Amino acid sequence: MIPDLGKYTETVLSAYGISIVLLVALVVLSVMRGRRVRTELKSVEQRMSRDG
Amino acid sequence: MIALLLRDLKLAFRAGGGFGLGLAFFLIVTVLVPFSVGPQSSLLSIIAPGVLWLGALLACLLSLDRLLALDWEDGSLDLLATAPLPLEAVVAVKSLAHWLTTGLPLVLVAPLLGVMLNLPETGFTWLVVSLLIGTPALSVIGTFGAAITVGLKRGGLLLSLLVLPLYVPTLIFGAEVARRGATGTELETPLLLLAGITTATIALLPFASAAVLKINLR
Amino acid sequence: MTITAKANSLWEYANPRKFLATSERLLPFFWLASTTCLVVGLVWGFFFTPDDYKQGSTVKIIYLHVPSALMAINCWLMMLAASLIWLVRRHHVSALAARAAAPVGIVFTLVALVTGAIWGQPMWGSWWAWDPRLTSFLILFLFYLGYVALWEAIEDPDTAADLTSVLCLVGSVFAILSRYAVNFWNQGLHQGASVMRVAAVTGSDTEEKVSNIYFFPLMLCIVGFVLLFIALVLYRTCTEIRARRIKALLARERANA
Amino acid sequence: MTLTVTDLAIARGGLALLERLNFVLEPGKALILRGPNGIGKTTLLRTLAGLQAPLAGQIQGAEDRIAYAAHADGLKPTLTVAENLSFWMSVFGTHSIQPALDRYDLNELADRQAGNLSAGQKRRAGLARLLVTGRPIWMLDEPTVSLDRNAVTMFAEAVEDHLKYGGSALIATHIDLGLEAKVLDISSNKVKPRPIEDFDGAFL
Repeated sequence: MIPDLGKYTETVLSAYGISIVLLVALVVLSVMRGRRVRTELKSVEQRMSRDG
Repeated sequence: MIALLLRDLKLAFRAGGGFGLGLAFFLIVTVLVPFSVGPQSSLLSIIAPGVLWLGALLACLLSLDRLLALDWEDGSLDLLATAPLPLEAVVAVKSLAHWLTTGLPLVLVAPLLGVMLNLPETGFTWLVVSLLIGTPALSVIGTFGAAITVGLKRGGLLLSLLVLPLYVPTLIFGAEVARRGATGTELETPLLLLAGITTATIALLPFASAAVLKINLR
Repeated sequence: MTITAKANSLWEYANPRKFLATSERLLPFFWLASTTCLVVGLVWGFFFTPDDYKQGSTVKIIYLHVPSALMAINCWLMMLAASLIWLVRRHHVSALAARAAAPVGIVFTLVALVTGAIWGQPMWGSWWAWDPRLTSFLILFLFYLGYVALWEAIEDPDTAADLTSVLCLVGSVFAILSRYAVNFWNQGLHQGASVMRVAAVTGSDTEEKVSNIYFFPLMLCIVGFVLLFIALVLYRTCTEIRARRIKALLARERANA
Repeated sequence: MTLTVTDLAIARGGLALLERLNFVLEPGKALILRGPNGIGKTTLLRTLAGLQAPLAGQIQGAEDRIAYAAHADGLKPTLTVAENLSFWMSVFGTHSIQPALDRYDLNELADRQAGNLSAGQKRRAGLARLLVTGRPIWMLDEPTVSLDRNAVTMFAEAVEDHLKYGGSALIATHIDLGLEAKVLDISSNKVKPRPIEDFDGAFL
């Protein structure tokens, strides 16, 4: 399935691997933080509108 | 303004003023270098200009966190900001005092340490010249970093992180002049560029530092 | 009526609530488009382009290296623009967008550096060479780190926005200076090294043209990275706006307690 | 000249504190600033002294005429009292520190390093700085902290003298100084919190 990369197989695969891991990690961390902040804001807003 | 300069100098020389701390640091770093790379004089004479420049830069960095933080803590900065002096002038004078108490002594002892590192004879003049022209820029850039981090409780590490990248161009051109001086090659271009950086930072950065300080004071 | 006139102004989006609403609507499109472009571009480049006669299969790294390097710089430029807008017009969203973009810039710079080093290993024979371009990115990386650290260190959000904006301005000037300094500095060390032409492929100012077979997948990847950047920044700015509002609400609660 | 404050609103850390502040401080008059802790007295004084920008409104007659004294005295511990005061004398371009030393009974302490003084003595040296500045409007933030009764009298006399020669003072304090002064109570100027549904550029 993977094309023949010759003697540079490891080089190319590691470059792709590391880059994709970094980018995916960035997206996942951003989304996780986004979700957390969103729920936190909701709870704070609810509490504040209840307490006035 | 002269009063401020004199006060800062007086404070630096009084007990606990920190004068000599930078010098001692410079000396120790330079002494440690042969221990870490080996005593071959041929190797030392090659790396001597770079080591001395780096040592001077780090010694300069060491004293930056006291530059404005002390005046901040005892309230003097608030009072200076309400005094009839423009804050830009205050900042510029502070940089000058820092250079006189840190940069200038470093320049003066650098040749001595050069001897210890087997700096080639041709290199001494240019080492001193490059440091003399370059260290004012280090003080002015450092003042900017100190102004940014002045309100922070543990700003020392952050200060280094902010200031060191800003030191890159000065270090590159300054060390280049010293290196070329040691090998006796053409050094007019880096010397001019170094002088250019110093002049430009002295002319412009105090405005940025004062702006940043005003933000921190409010 | 004044309301219609206002709605046509671009600055209307500086209102956090309006920004949130608009972003929420646009984000699915950007996520989808960027993923599509990246997947198609990378698959095309990885599986369906031939090896270079000189660099062999390592040429495939170009699809990651060039777009990430490009966006690493553009991200800083975007932060610079956002900082200026904050300093001049005092729109909070602008400052928060700059804050949101910085970690994205860090990751892109890191990708550019890592792919550069990995690519350099077989070409130069070592993982790291103090090639001017690579060194400049390392310095850019340090600037990003300092910028993010400053944001994290300051308690008061407006003060943090002001200080980071000034740092971004001053940093930009010094980053450009460093770029020239590094070029100057390295010239003396690696004069005429022919392998350096590998690095030359990576820039827009190169004399070598990337040939057509590589061009289309590369363009697709660049577009993909641009869209990914926009999506990430929009999303993260929304997060920052909410975090800022939490902070403001808590401060208000404390003040009225 | 008179200090006139019109419709002033101030903020701390992006949070609006006080609004609709209107008052006049005439030469020869003192105002005592009153209000509960945390309402923004310090912020108000700092705003008037020009250390931070007001949220709205106008301050007239403050430019380069205000001497500000806060909790910190701005004394350098390794300089003597005389050196500290002389420094501020040169900065403000006045001519003598002697009246200030006399007024706060600092002559015997003049050659002592400020770091060796007691808290009350330091405070006295800090207040003496006001006389050295030669500025007509004093902005004082809890000036009597750590002063004994004797020193408080000294301070009150200094203020009275200052007023007699056409100066004015705005003093945030909780104790009675025995001055003939109007009280400026800012409790009613506290900003009413807006409903949290309001979600605009400032997030509140």
